[in-house]
Amino acid sequence: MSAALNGLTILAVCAGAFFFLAGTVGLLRFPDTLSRLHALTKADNLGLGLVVLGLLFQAEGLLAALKLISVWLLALLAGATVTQLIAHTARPSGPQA
Amino acid sequence: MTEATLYGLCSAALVGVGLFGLIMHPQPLRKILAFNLIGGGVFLLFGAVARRGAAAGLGGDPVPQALVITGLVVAFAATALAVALLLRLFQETGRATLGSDG
Amino acid sequence: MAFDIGLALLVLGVGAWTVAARDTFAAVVGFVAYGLLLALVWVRLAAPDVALTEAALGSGLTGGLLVSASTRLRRAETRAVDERQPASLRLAAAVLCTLVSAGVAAIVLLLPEPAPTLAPQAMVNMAATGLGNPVTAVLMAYRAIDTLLETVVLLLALVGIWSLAPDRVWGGVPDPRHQAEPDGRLTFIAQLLVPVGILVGIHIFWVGSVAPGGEFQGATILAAMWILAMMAGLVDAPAVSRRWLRLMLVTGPAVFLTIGLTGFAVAGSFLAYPEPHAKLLILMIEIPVTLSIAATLALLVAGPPERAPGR
Amino acid sequence: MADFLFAAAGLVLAMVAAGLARILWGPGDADRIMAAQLLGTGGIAALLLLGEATNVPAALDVALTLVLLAAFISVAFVKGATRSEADGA
Repeated sequence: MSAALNGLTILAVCAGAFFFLAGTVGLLRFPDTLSRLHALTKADNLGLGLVVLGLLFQAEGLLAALKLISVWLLALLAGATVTQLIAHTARPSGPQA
Repeated sequence: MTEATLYGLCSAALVGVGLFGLIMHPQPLRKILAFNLIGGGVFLLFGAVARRGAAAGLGGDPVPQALVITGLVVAFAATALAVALLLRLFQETGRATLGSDG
Repeated sequence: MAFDIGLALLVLGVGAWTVAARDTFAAVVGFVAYGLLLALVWVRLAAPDVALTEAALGSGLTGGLLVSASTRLRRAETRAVDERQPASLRLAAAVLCTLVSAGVAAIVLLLPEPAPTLAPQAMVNMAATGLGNPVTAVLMAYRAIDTLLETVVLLLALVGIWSLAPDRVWGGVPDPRHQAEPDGRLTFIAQLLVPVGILVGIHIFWVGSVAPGGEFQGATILAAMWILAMMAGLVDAPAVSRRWLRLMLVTGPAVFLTIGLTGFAVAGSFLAYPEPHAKLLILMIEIPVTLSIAATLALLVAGPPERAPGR
Repeated sequence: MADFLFAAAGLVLAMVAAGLARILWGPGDADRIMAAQLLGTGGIAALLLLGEATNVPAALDVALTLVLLAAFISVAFVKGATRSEADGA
Protein backbone atom coordinates (compact mmCIF):
# COMPACT_ATOMS: atom_id res chain seq x y z
CA MET A 1 0.00 0.00 0.00
CA SER A 2 2.71 2.42 1.05
CA ALA A 3 4.75 1.43 -2.02
CA ALA A 4 1.80 2.24 -4.26
CA LEU A 5 1.34 5.62 -2.56
CA ASN A 6 5.04 6.34 -2.94
CA GLY A 7 4.79 5.47 -6.62
CA LEU A 8 1.90 7.89 -7.07
CA THR A 9 3.86 10.60 -5.25
CA ILE A 10 6.89 10.09 -7.49
CA LEU A 11 4.71 10.17 -10.60
CA ALA A 12 2.89 13.37 -9.63
CA VAL A 13 5.99 15.19 -8.41
CA CYS A 14 7.89 14.35 -11.60
CA ALA A 15 4.99 15.62 -13.71
CA GLY A 16 4.93 18.79 -11.58
CA ALA A 17 8.65 19.32 -12.11
CA PHE A 18 8.08 18.96 -15.85
CA PHE A 19 5.55 21.79 -15.83
CA PHE A 20 7.93 24.02 -13.92
CA LEU A 21 10.45 23.31 -16.66
CA ALA A 22 7.87 24.22 -19.29
CA GLY A 23 7.01 27.45 -17.47
CA THR A 24 10.65 28.46 -17.24
CA VAL A 25 11.30 27.72 -20.90
CA GLY A 26 8.20 29.68 -21.86
CA LEU A 27 9.23 32.62 -19.72
CA LEU A 28 12.65 32.64 -21.32
CA ARG A 29 11.68 32.00 -24.93
CA PHE A 30 8.31 33.57 -25.70
CA PRO A 31 8.53 36.87 -27.52
CA ASP A 32 6.04 39.14 -25.74
CA THR A 33 4.75 39.85 -22.25
CA LEU A 34 1.26 38.47 -22.70
CA SER A 35 2.33 35.07 -24.05
CA ARG A 36 4.89 34.87 -21.25
CA LEU A 37 2.04 35.48 -18.80
CA HIS A 38 0.28 32.55 -20.43
CA ALA A 39 3.31 30.29 -19.93
CA LEU A 40 3.66 31.42 -16.36
CA THR A 41 0.09 30.66 -15.35
CA LYS A 42 0.40 27.13 -16.74
CA ALA A 43 3.50 26.49 -14.67
CA ASP A 44 1.90 28.02 -11.60
CA ASN A 45 -1.30 26.07 -11.76
CA LEU A 46 -0.15 22.70 -12.97
CA GLY A 47 3.36 22.50 -11.56
CA LEU A 48 2.41 23.45 -8.03
CA GLY A 49 -0.85 21.52 -8.29
CA LEU A 50 0.88 18.28 -9.21
CA VAL A 51 3.51 18.71 -6.50
CA VAL A 52 0.71 19.28 -3.97
CA LEU A 53 -1.14 16.24 -5.30
CA GLY A 54 2.00 14.15 -4.93
CA LEU A 55 2.52 15.31 -1.36
CA LEU A 56 -1.13 14.66 -0.48
CA PHE A 57 -0.36 10.93 -0.74
CA GLN A 58 2.20 11.43 2.04
CA ALA A 59 0.17 13.81 4.22
CA GLU A 60 -0.31 12.88 7.86
CA GLY A 61 -3.68 13.97 9.13
CA LEU A 62 -6.55 16.01 7.85
CA LEU A 63 -5.16 19.42 8.83
CA ALA A 64 -1.96 18.88 6.86
CA ALA A 65 -3.93 17.79 3.79
CA LEU A 66 -6.23 20.78 4.17
CA LYS A 67 -3.28 23.16 4.37
CA LEU A 68 -1.71 21.60 1.27
CA ILE A 69 -4.90 22.05 -0.71
CA SER A 70 -5.33 25.62 0.56
CA VAL A 71 -1.79 26.48 -0.57
CA TRP A 72 -2.65 25.32 -4.05
CA LEU A 73 -6.11 26.90 -4.21
CA LEU A 74 -4.79 30.23 -2.95
CA ALA A 75 -1.88 30.18 -5.38
CA LEU A 76 -4.29 29.29 -8.18
CA LEU A 77 -6.92 31.94 -7.48
CA ALA A 78 -4.55 34.70 -6.41
CA GLY A 79 -2.21 33.89 -9.29
CA ALA A 80 -4.96 34.02 -11.90
CA THR A 81 -6.38 37.30 -10.64
CA VAL A 82 -3.04 38.97 -10.09
CA THR A 83 -1.89 37.92 -13.56
CA GLN A 84 -4.91 39.70 -15.05
CA LEU A 85 -4.16 42.81 -13.01
CA ILE A 86 -0.55 42.75 -14.20
CA ALA A 87 -1.72 42.35 -17.78
CA HIS A 88 -3.62 45.60 -17.24
CA THR A 89 -0.50 47.47 -16.21
CA ALA A 90 1.47 45.94 -19.08
CA ARG A 91 -1.05 47.55 -21.45
CA PRO A 92 -2.15 50.77 -19.77
CA SER A 93 -5.12 51.16 -22.13
CA GLY A 94 -6.43 47.80 -20.91
CA PRO A 95 -7.13 44.72 -22.98
CA GLN A 96 -10.05 45.02 -25.33
CA ALA A 97 -11.34 41.49 -24.88
CA MET B 1 31.87 21.06 6.11
CA THR B 2 28.52 21.17 7.88
CA GLU B 3 25.55 23.13 6.57
CA ALA B 4 25.98 25.56 9.49
CA THR B 5 29.49 26.43 8.28
CA LEU B 6 28.31 26.65 4.67
CA TYR B 7 25.52 29.11 5.46
CA GLY B 8 27.84 30.93 7.85
CA LEU B 9 30.26 31.57 4.98
CA CYS B 10 27.30 32.55 2.80
CA SER B 11 26.31 35.11 5.46
CA ALA B 12 29.86 36.52 5.47
CA ALA B 13 29.70 37.05 1.70
CA LEU B 14 26.23 38.62 1.96
CA VAL B 15 27.46 41.14 4.54
CA GLY B 16 30.26 42.16 2.17
CA VAL B 17 27.96 42.45 -0.84
CA GLY B 18 25.40 44.46 1.12
CA LEU B 19 28.07 46.76 2.56
CA PHE B 20 29.34 47.47 -0.95
CA GLY B 21 25.85 48.47 -2.03
CA LEU B 22 25.40 50.64 1.05
CA ILE B 23 28.62 52.54 0.32
CA MET B 24 28.40 52.84 -3.45
CA HIS B 25 24.76 53.51 -4.30
CA PRO B 26 23.85 57.19 -4.30
CA GLN B 27 20.07 56.59 -4.22
CA PRO B 28 18.67 56.25 -0.70
CA LEU B 29 16.23 53.49 -1.70
CA ARG B 30 19.17 51.37 -2.86
CA LYS B 31 20.90 52.08 0.43
CA ILE B 32 17.80 50.89 2.29
CA LEU B 33 17.83 47.71 0.20
CA ALA B 34 21.52 47.18 0.88
CA PHE B 35 20.94 47.73 4.59
CA ASN B 36 18.32 44.98 4.54
CA LEU B 37 20.71 42.75 2.60
CA ILE B 38 23.34 43.17 5.31
CA GLY B 39 20.63 42.49 7.88
CA GLY B 40 19.82 39.20 6.15
CA GLY B 41 23.49 38.26 6.24
CA VAL B 42 23.86 39.07 9.94
CA PHE B 43 20.70 37.15 10.84
CA LEU B 44 21.98 34.20 8.85
CA LEU B 45 25.18 34.28 10.90
CA PHE B 46 23.01 33.99 14.01
CA GLY B 47 21.23 31.11 12.32
CA ALA B 48 24.52 29.31 11.67
CA VAL B 49 25.54 29.79 15.31
CA ALA B 50 22.11 28.55 16.44
CA ARG B 51 22.37 25.49 14.20
CA ARG B 52 25.75 24.63 15.68
CA GLY B 53 24.20 24.82 19.13
CA ALA B 54 21.78 21.99 18.37
CA ALA B 55 21.27 20.08 21.62
CA ALA B 56 18.67 18.70 23.99
CA GLY B 57 16.61 17.29 21.14
CA LEU B 58 16.35 20.67 19.39
CA GLY B 59 17.60 21.30 15.86
CA GLY B 60 19.13 24.58 16.96
CA ASP B 61 19.72 26.84 19.95
CA PRO B 62 16.42 28.72 20.49
CA VAL B 63 18.05 31.80 22.06
CA PRO B 64 19.81 33.13 18.94
CA GLN B 65 16.73 32.17 16.92
CA ALA B 66 14.54 34.30 19.17
CA LEU B 67 17.04 37.17 18.86
CA VAL B 68 16.77 36.95 15.06
CA ILE B 69 12.98 37.24 15.26
CA THR B 70 13.35 40.37 17.41
CA GLY B 71 15.94 41.68 14.97
CA LEU B 72 13.72 41.14 11.94
CA VAL B 73 10.93 43.16 13.55
CA VAL B 74 13.23 46.03 14.47
CA ALA B 75 14.81 46.02 10.99
CA PHE B 76 11.32 46.31 9.53
CA ALA B 77 10.51 49.29 11.77
CA ALA B 78 13.73 51.02 10.71
CA THR B 79 13.03 50.31 7.03
CA ALA B 80 9.49 51.66 7.24
CA LEU B 81 10.71 54.87 8.88
CA ALA B 82 13.47 55.29 6.28
CA VAL B 83 11.03 54.75 3.40
CA ALA B 84 8.59 57.28 4.88
CA LEU B 85 11.40 59.86 5.18
CA LEU B 86 12.42 59.21 1.59
CA LEU B 87 8.89 59.53 0.19
CA ARG B 88 8.47 62.78 2.12
CA LEU B 89 11.71 64.08 0.65
CA PHE B 90 10.42 63.20 -2.79
CA GLN B 91 7.11 64.98 -2.09
CA GLU B 92 8.89 68.14 -0.94
CA THR B 93 11.64 68.37 -3.55
CA GLY B 94 10.67 66.05 -6.40
CA ARG B 95 14.01 64.34 -5.95
CA ALA B 96 14.90 61.01 -4.37
CA THR B 97 18.65 61.45 -4.04
CA LEU B 98 20.87 62.99 -1.43
CA GLY B 99 23.49 64.37 -3.84
CA SER B 100 24.27 68.07 -3.27
CA ASP B 101 24.82 68.74 -6.99
CA GLY B 102 21.75 66.95 -8.32
CA MET C 1 24.81 18.97 0.78
CA ALA C 2 24.60 19.62 -2.97
CA PHE C 3 21.18 21.17 -2.34
CA ASP C 4 22.61 23.44 0.35
CA ILE C 5 25.52 24.56 -1.82
CA GLY C 6 23.13 25.35 -4.68
CA LEU C 7 20.77 27.23 -2.36
CA ALA C 8 23.61 29.21 -0.79
CA LEU C 9 24.94 30.17 -4.24
CA LEU C 10 21.44 31.15 -5.35
CA VAL C 11 20.98 33.37 -2.27
CA LEU C 12 24.35 34.98 -2.96
CA GLY C 13 23.57 35.46 -6.64
CA VAL C 14 20.22 37.10 -5.93
CA GLY C 15 21.81 39.25 -3.22
CA ALA C 16 24.55 40.39 -5.62
CA TRP C 17 21.90 41.14 -8.25
CA THR C 18 20.03 43.31 -5.75
CA VAL C 19 23.16 45.46 -5.42
CA ALA C 20 24.28 45.32 -9.06
CA ALA C 21 20.98 45.98 -10.86
CA ARG C 22 20.87 49.36 -12.60
CA ASP C 23 17.12 49.67 -12.26
CA THR C 24 15.81 50.16 -8.71
CA PHE C 25 12.60 48.22 -9.28
CA ALA C 26 14.57 45.23 -10.58
CA ALA C 27 16.68 45.41 -7.42
CA VAL C 28 13.54 45.41 -5.25
CA VAL C 29 12.19 42.33 -7.04
CA GLY C 30 15.57 40.73 -6.44
CA PHE C 31 15.21 41.55 -2.75
CA VAL C 32 11.80 39.86 -2.55
CA ALA C 33 13.32 36.75 -4.15
CA TYR C 34 16.21 36.99 -1.67
CA GLY C 35 13.75 36.93 1.26
CA LEU C 36 11.91 33.92 -0.14
CA LEU C 37 15.15 31.98 -0.55
CA LEU C 38 16.22 32.94 2.96
CA ALA C 39 12.98 31.40 4.25
CA LEU C 40 14.08 28.14 2.61
CA VAL C 41 17.51 28.51 4.22
CA TRP C 42 15.90 28.93 7.66
CA VAL C 43 14.01 25.67 7.18
CA ARG C 44 17.34 24.03 6.34
CA LEU C 45 18.85 25.52 9.50
CA ALA C 46 16.13 23.91 11.65
CA ALA C 47 14.61 27.30 12.49
CA PRO C 48 11.00 27.13 11.26
CA ASP C 49 9.97 30.00 13.58
CA VAL C 50 12.48 32.27 11.88
CA ALA C 51 11.43 30.95 8.46
CA LEU C 52 7.87 32.07 9.22
CA THR C 53 9.05 35.51 10.35
CA GLU C 54 11.26 35.88 7.29
CA ALA C 55 8.44 34.85 4.94
CA ALA C 56 5.92 37.17 6.58
CA LEU C 57 7.97 40.17 7.60
CA GLY C 58 11.46 40.09 6.09
CA SER C 59 10.31 39.25 2.60
CA GLY C 60 6.55 39.86 2.55
CA LEU C 61 5.72 43.07 4.37
CA THR C 62 9.12 44.70 3.71
CA GLY C 63 8.83 43.61 0.07
CA GLY C 64 5.39 45.18 -0.32
CA LEU C 65 6.60 48.40 1.30
CA LEU C 66 9.63 48.63 -1.00
CA VAL C 67 7.70 47.64 -4.14
CA SER C 68 5.16 50.42 -3.68
CA ALA C 69 7.87 52.92 -2.72
CA SER C 70 9.96 52.11 -5.79
CA THR C 71 7.02 52.35 -8.18
CA ARG C 72 6.18 55.76 -6.71
CA LEU C 73 9.79 56.95 -6.99
CA ARG C 74 10.03 55.81 -10.61
CA ARG C 75 9.97 59.31 -12.05
CA ALA C 76 12.61 60.61 -9.71
CA GLU C 77 14.91 57.78 -10.61
CA THR C 78 15.18 58.52 -14.33
CA ARG C 79 16.97 61.73 -13.42
CA ALA C 80 19.51 59.99 -11.21
CA VAL C 81 20.53 57.30 -13.62
CA ASP C 82 24.16 58.12 -14.23
CA GLU C 83 25.58 58.90 -10.87
CA ARG C 84 28.39 56.39 -10.97
CA GLN C 85 31.28 56.72 -8.57
CA PRO C 86 34.88 56.91 -9.87
CA ALA C 87 36.66 53.59 -10.42
CA SER C 88 39.24 54.23 -7.70
CA LEU C 89 36.52 54.70 -5.10
CA ARG C 90 34.72 51.56 -6.29
CA LEU C 91 37.94 49.60 -5.98
CA ALA C 92 38.61 50.93 -2.48
CA ALA C 93 35.07 50.04 -1.40
CA ALA C 94 35.40 46.57 -2.93
CA VAL C 95 38.64 45.96 -1.03
CA LEU C 96 37.08 47.16 2.23
CA CYS C 97 34.00 44.97 1.79
CA THR C 98 36.13 41.95 0.90
CA LEU C 99 38.09 42.50 4.10
CA VAL C 100 34.89 42.70 6.15
CA SER C 101 33.60 39.52 4.51
CA ALA C 102 36.91 37.76 5.14
CA GLY C 103 36.74 38.84 8.78
CA VAL C 104 33.23 37.45 9.25
CA ALA C 105 34.21 34.27 7.39
CA ALA C 106 37.21 33.85 9.68
CA ILE C 107 34.91 34.17 12.70
CA VAL C 108 32.62 31.49 11.23
CA LEU C 109 35.56 29.14 10.68
CA LEU C 110 37.05 29.81 14.10
CA LEU C 111 33.85 29.34 16.12
CA PRO C 112 34.61 27.35 19.29
CA GLU C 113 34.26 23.57 19.29
CA PRO C 114 32.11 22.17 20.84
CA ALA C 115 29.63 24.96 20.11
CA PRO C 116 28.32 26.74 23.20
CA THR C 117 24.57 26.41 23.49
CA LEU C 118 21.73 27.47 25.72
CA ALA C 119 19.40 24.85 24.27
CA PRO C 120 19.46 22.52 27.35
CA GLN C 121 18.73 25.42 29.74
CA ALA C 122 15.99 26.65 27.44
CA MET C 123 14.41 23.19 27.45
CA VAL C 124 14.63 22.88 31.26
CA ASN C 125 13.09 26.31 31.83
CA MET C 126 10.46 25.87 29.17
CA ALA C 127 8.70 23.39 31.43
CA ALA C 128 8.18 26.18 33.99
CA THR C 129 6.37 28.36 31.45
CA GLY C 130 3.95 25.62 30.41
CA LEU C 131 4.72 26.37 26.75
CA GLY C 132 5.72 23.80 24.15
CA ASN C 133 7.69 25.94 21.72
CA PRO C 134 11.19 26.82 23.03
CA VAL C 135 11.52 29.90 20.82
CA THR C 136 8.24 31.36 22.12
CA ALA C 137 9.34 30.51 25.65
CA VAL C 138 12.59 32.43 25.14
CA LEU C 139 10.76 35.40 23.63
CA MET C 140 8.07 35.56 26.30
CA ALA C 141 10.00 34.52 29.44
CA TYR C 142 13.79 34.40 29.29
CA ARG C 143 14.15 37.43 26.98
CA ALA C 144 10.74 38.98 27.69
CA ILE C 145 12.34 42.37 28.21
CA ASP C 146 13.60 42.35 24.60
CA THR C 147 10.13 41.58 23.40
CA LEU C 148 8.61 44.35 25.53
CA LEU C 149 11.15 46.89 24.28
CA GLU C 150 10.57 45.74 20.73
CA THR C 151 6.86 46.51 20.90
CA VAL C 152 7.85 49.97 22.15
CA VAL C 153 10.37 50.41 19.31
CA LEU C 154 7.60 49.69 16.82
CA LEU C 155 5.44 52.40 18.39
CA LEU C 156 8.34 54.88 18.36
CA ALA C 157 8.92 54.21 14.66
CA LEU C 158 5.21 54.85 14.07
CA VAL C 159 5.40 58.15 15.97
CA GLY C 160 8.36 59.07 13.79
CA ILE C 161 6.40 58.33 10.63
CA TRP C 162 3.30 60.20 11.75
CA SER C 163 5.41 63.24 12.61
CA LEU C 164 6.35 63.49 8.93
CA ALA C 165 2.81 64.60 8.08
CA PRO C 166 2.46 68.13 6.67
CA ASP C 167 0.51 70.51 8.94
CA ARG C 168 -2.66 70.58 6.88
CA VAL C 169 -3.20 66.82 7.17
CA TRP C 170 -1.94 66.50 10.75
CA GLY C 171 -3.68 63.59 12.50
CA GLY C 172 -5.32 62.70 9.20
CA VAL C 173 -5.75 59.57 7.15
CA PRO C 174 -2.72 57.77 5.71
CA ASP C 175 -2.87 56.69 2.07
CA PRO C 176 -5.17 58.18 -0.57
CA ARG C 177 -8.67 56.75 -0.75
CA HIS C 178 -8.60 53.67 -2.93
CA GLN C 179 -11.47 53.36 -5.32
CA ALA C 180 -12.88 49.89 -5.70
CA GLU C 181 -11.83 48.72 -9.18
CA PRO C 182 -14.61 49.09 -11.72
CA ASP C 183 -14.20 45.52 -13.01
CA GLY C 184 -13.91 44.19 -9.46
CA ARG C 185 -10.88 41.96 -9.87
CA LEU C 186 -9.03 43.51 -6.99
CA THR C 187 -12.16 43.46 -4.87
CA PHE C 188 -12.58 39.79 -5.67
CA ILE C 189 -9.03 38.85 -4.73
CA ALA C 190 -9.24 40.86 -1.50
CA GLN C 191 -12.59 39.39 -0.51
CA LEU C 192 -11.09 35.97 -1.08
CA LEU C 193 -7.70 36.43 0.54
CA VAL C 194 -8.51 38.60 3.53
CA PRO C 195 -10.75 36.12 5.42
CA VAL C 196 -8.43 33.20 4.67
CA GLY C 197 -5.44 35.31 5.66
CA ILE C 198 -7.03 36.33 8.96
CA LEU C 199 -7.71 32.67 9.69
CA VAL C 200 -4.12 31.71 8.86
CA GLY C 201 -2.80 34.60 10.94
CA ILE C 202 -4.82 33.56 13.98
CA HIS C 203 -3.81 29.93 13.47
CA ILE C 204 -0.11 30.80 13.33
CA PHE C 205 -0.41 32.98 16.42
CA TRP C 206 -2.32 30.29 18.29
CA VAL C 207 -0.05 27.33 17.52
CA GLY C 208 2.93 29.49 18.54
CA SER C 209 2.73 28.24 22.12
CA VAL C 210 3.39 24.62 21.10
CA ALA C 211 4.70 24.69 17.52
CA PRO C 212 6.53 27.11 15.22
CA GLY C 213 4.60 30.36 15.02
CA GLY C 214 3.77 33.11 17.45
CA GLU C 215 2.65 36.66 17.92
CA PHE C 216 4.98 38.45 15.50
CA GLN C 217 4.36 36.05 12.64
CA GLY C 218 0.60 36.00 13.17
CA ALA C 219 0.46 39.77 13.62
CA THR C 220 2.38 40.34 10.38
CA ILE C 221 -0.11 38.30 8.39
CA LEU C 222 -3.02 40.15 10.00
CA ALA C 223 -1.33 43.47 9.17
CA ALA C 224 -0.81 42.45 5.54
CA MET C 225 -4.48 41.51 5.26
CA TRP C 226 -5.60 44.86 6.68
CA ILE C 227 -3.41 46.69 4.14
CA LEU C 228 -4.75 44.45 1.38
CA ALA C 229 -8.32 45.33 2.35
CA MET C 230 -7.38 49.04 2.30
CA MET C 231 -5.70 48.79 -1.10
CA ALA C 232 -8.72 47.02 -2.58
CA GLY C 233 -11.01 49.74 -1.25
CA LEU C 234 -12.89 47.32 1.03
CA VAL C 235 -12.16 49.44 4.08
CA ASP C 236 -10.80 52.95 4.41
CA ALA C 237 -7.71 53.68 6.48
CA PRO C 238 -8.59 55.26 9.85
CA ALA C 239 -7.51 58.80 10.73
CA VAL C 240 -4.47 58.43 12.96
CA SER C 241 -5.98 60.71 15.58
CA ARG C 242 -8.85 58.30 16.24
CA ARG C 243 -9.03 57.36 19.90
CA TRP C 244 -9.90 53.68 19.32
CA LEU C 245 -6.88 53.35 17.07
CA ARG C 246 -4.53 54.90 19.61
CA LEU C 247 -5.97 52.63 22.29
CA MET C 248 -5.47 49.59 20.09
CA LEU C 249 -1.85 50.56 19.51
CA VAL C 250 -0.90 51.04 23.15
CA THR C 251 -2.99 48.32 24.82
CA GLY C 252 -0.53 45.55 24.02
CA PRO C 253 2.61 47.20 25.39
CA ALA C 254 0.59 48.59 28.33
CA VAL C 255 -0.71 45.17 29.36
CA PHE C 256 2.77 43.71 28.91
CA LEU C 257 4.25 46.43 31.12
CA THR C 258 1.53 46.08 33.76
CA ILE C 259 1.99 42.32 34.07
CA GLY C 260 5.75 42.89 34.11
CA LEU C 261 5.45 45.34 36.99
CA THR C 262 3.07 43.04 38.87
CA GLY C 263 5.94 40.56 38.70
CA PHE C 264 7.67 42.63 41.41
CA ALA C 265 4.79 42.07 43.78
CA VAL C 266 3.95 38.42 43.16
CA ALA C 267 7.19 36.82 42.00
CA GLY C 268 9.95 39.14 43.17
CA SER C 269 11.20 40.75 39.97
CA PHE C 270 10.25 42.59 36.79
CA LEU C 271 8.56 40.33 34.24
CA ALA C 272 8.73 37.31 36.54
CA TYR C 273 5.66 35.13 36.20
CA PRO C 274 4.40 33.21 39.27
CA GLU C 275 4.95 29.62 38.26
CA PRO C 276 1.53 27.95 38.19
CA HIS C 277 0.02 30.85 36.21
CA ALA C 278 2.87 31.45 33.77
CA LYS C 279 1.10 30.13 30.70
CA LEU C 280 -2.13 31.99 31.44
CA LEU C 281 -0.24 35.26 32.02
CA ILE C 282 1.77 34.79 28.83
CA LEU C 283 -1.45 34.28 26.87
CA MET C 284 -2.98 37.36 28.53
CA ILE C 285 0.02 39.32 27.29
CA GLU C 286 0.19 37.74 23.86
CA ILE C 287 -3.36 38.37 22.70
CA PRO C 288 -3.41 42.17 23.13
CA VAL C 289 0.24 42.40 22.06
CA THR C 290 -0.57 40.56 18.83
CA LEU C 291 -3.42 42.95 18.04
CA SER C 292 -1.30 45.99 18.85
CA ILE C 293 1.61 44.75 16.76
CA ALA C 294 -0.69 43.97 13.84
CA ALA C 295 -2.14 47.49 13.93
CA THR C 296 1.30 49.07 14.32
CA LEU C 297 2.83 47.11 11.45
CA ALA C 298 -0.06 47.94 9.13
CA LEU C 299 0.16 51.65 9.93
CA LEU C 300 3.94 51.57 9.47
CA VAL C 301 3.31 50.35 5.92
CA ALA C 302 0.50 52.84 5.35
CA GLY C 303 2.87 55.73 6.05
CA PRO C 304 2.25 59.29 7.23
CA PRO C 305 -1.20 60.91 6.94
CA GLU C 306 -1.96 62.27 3.49
CA ARG C 307 -5.57 63.41 3.81
CA ALA C 308 -7.10 65.74 6.37
CA PRO C 309 -9.09 63.91 9.07
CA GLY C 310 -12.57 63.56 7.65
CA ARG C 311 -15.80 64.28 9.35
CA MET D 1 11.39 8.55 -0.46
CA ALA D 2 12.99 11.44 1.41
CA ASP D 3 15.92 11.41 -0.99
CA PHE D 4 13.61 11.60 -3.99
CA LEU D 5 11.64 14.52 -2.54
CA PHE D 6 14.87 16.29 -1.65
CA ALA D 7 16.18 15.87 -5.19
CA ALA D 8 12.86 17.07 -6.61
CA ALA D 9 13.03 20.18 -4.40
CA GLY D 10 16.50 20.94 -5.75
CA LEU D 11 15.38 20.33 -9.32
CA VAL D 12 12.34 22.62 -9.11
CA LEU D 13 14.42 25.33 -7.46
CA ALA D 14 17.14 25.08 -10.12
CA MET D 15 14.65 25.39 -12.96
CA VAL D 16 12.89 28.31 -11.42
CA ALA D 17 16.24 29.97 -10.74
CA ALA D 18 16.80 29.87 -14.50
CA GLY D 19 13.58 31.88 -14.80
CA LEU D 20 15.25 34.54 -12.69
CA ALA D 21 17.31 35.37 -15.75
CA ARG D 22 14.11 37.10 -16.81
CA ILE D 23 14.65 39.66 -14.08
CA LEU D 24 18.03 40.42 -15.59
CA TRP D 25 16.54 41.02 -19.01
CA GLY D 26 13.35 42.81 -18.15
CA PRO D 27 12.45 44.78 -20.16
CA GLY D 28 9.27 45.80 -18.37
CA ASP D 29 8.36 45.82 -14.70
CA ALA D 30 5.63 43.30 -15.45
CA ASP D 31 8.22 40.78 -16.67
CA ARG D 32 10.17 41.23 -13.49
CA ILE D 33 7.16 40.74 -11.25
CA MET D 34 6.26 37.64 -13.27
CA ALA D 35 9.71 36.18 -12.81
CA ALA D 36 9.39 36.81 -9.07
CA GLN D 37 5.99 35.16 -9.12
CA LEU D 38 7.38 32.09 -10.86
CA LEU D 39 10.14 32.01 -8.28
CA GLY D 40 7.41 32.35 -5.66
CA THR D 41 5.38 29.33 -6.82
CA GLY D 42 8.54 27.33 -7.47
CA GLY D 43 9.94 28.33 -4.11
CA ILE D 44 6.70 27.26 -2.44
CA ALA D 45 6.78 23.92 -4.26
CA ALA D 46 10.42 23.44 -3.24
CA LEU D 47 9.55 24.38 0.33
CA LEU D 48 6.69 21.87 0.49
CA LEU D 49 8.93 19.12 -0.91
CA LEU D 50 11.71 20.08 1.48
CA GLY D 51 9.38 20.10 4.47
CA GLU D 52 8.12 16.63 3.64
CA ALA D 53 11.63 15.30 2.92
CA THR D 54 13.15 16.60 6.17
CA ASN D 55 9.99 16.11 8.24
CA VAL D 56 9.34 19.76 9.15
CA PRO D 57 5.54 20.03 9.33
CA ALA D 58 5.78 23.80 9.92
CA ALA D 59 6.93 24.16 6.31
CA LEU D 60 3.22 24.03 5.46
CA ASP D 61 2.56 27.15 7.52
CA VAL D 62 5.54 28.87 5.92
CA ALA D 63 4.13 27.99 2.50
CA LEU D 64 0.69 29.38 3.40
CA THR D 65 2.34 32.59 4.62
CA LEU D 66 4.35 32.89 1.42
CA VAL D 67 1.27 32.43 -0.78
CA LEU D 68 -0.64 35.14 1.08
CA LEU D 69 2.24 37.59 1.16
CA ALA D 70 3.14 36.99 -2.50
CA ALA D 71 -0.38 38.03 -3.46
CA PHE D 72 -0.03 41.04 -1.14
CA ILE D 73 3.19 42.12 -2.90
CA SER D 74 1.63 41.74 -6.35
CA VAL D 75 -1.34 43.88 -5.34
CA ALA D 76 1.06 46.48 -3.88
CA PHE D 77 2.78 46.53 -7.27
CA VAL D 78 -0.46 47.02 -9.19
CA LYS D 79 -1.62 49.80 -6.85
CA GLY D 80 1.81 51.44 -6.91
CA ALA D 81 1.93 51.39 -10.71
CA THR D 82 -1.52 52.96 -11.06
CA ARG D 83 -0.74 55.50 -8.37
CA SER D 84 2.49 56.47 -10.09
CA GLU D 85 0.47 57.26 -13.22
CA ALA D 86 -1.89 59.38 -11.13
CA ASP D 87 1.07 61.22 -9.55
CA GLY D 88 2.49 61.96 -12.96
CA ALA D 89 -0.76 63.26 -14.40
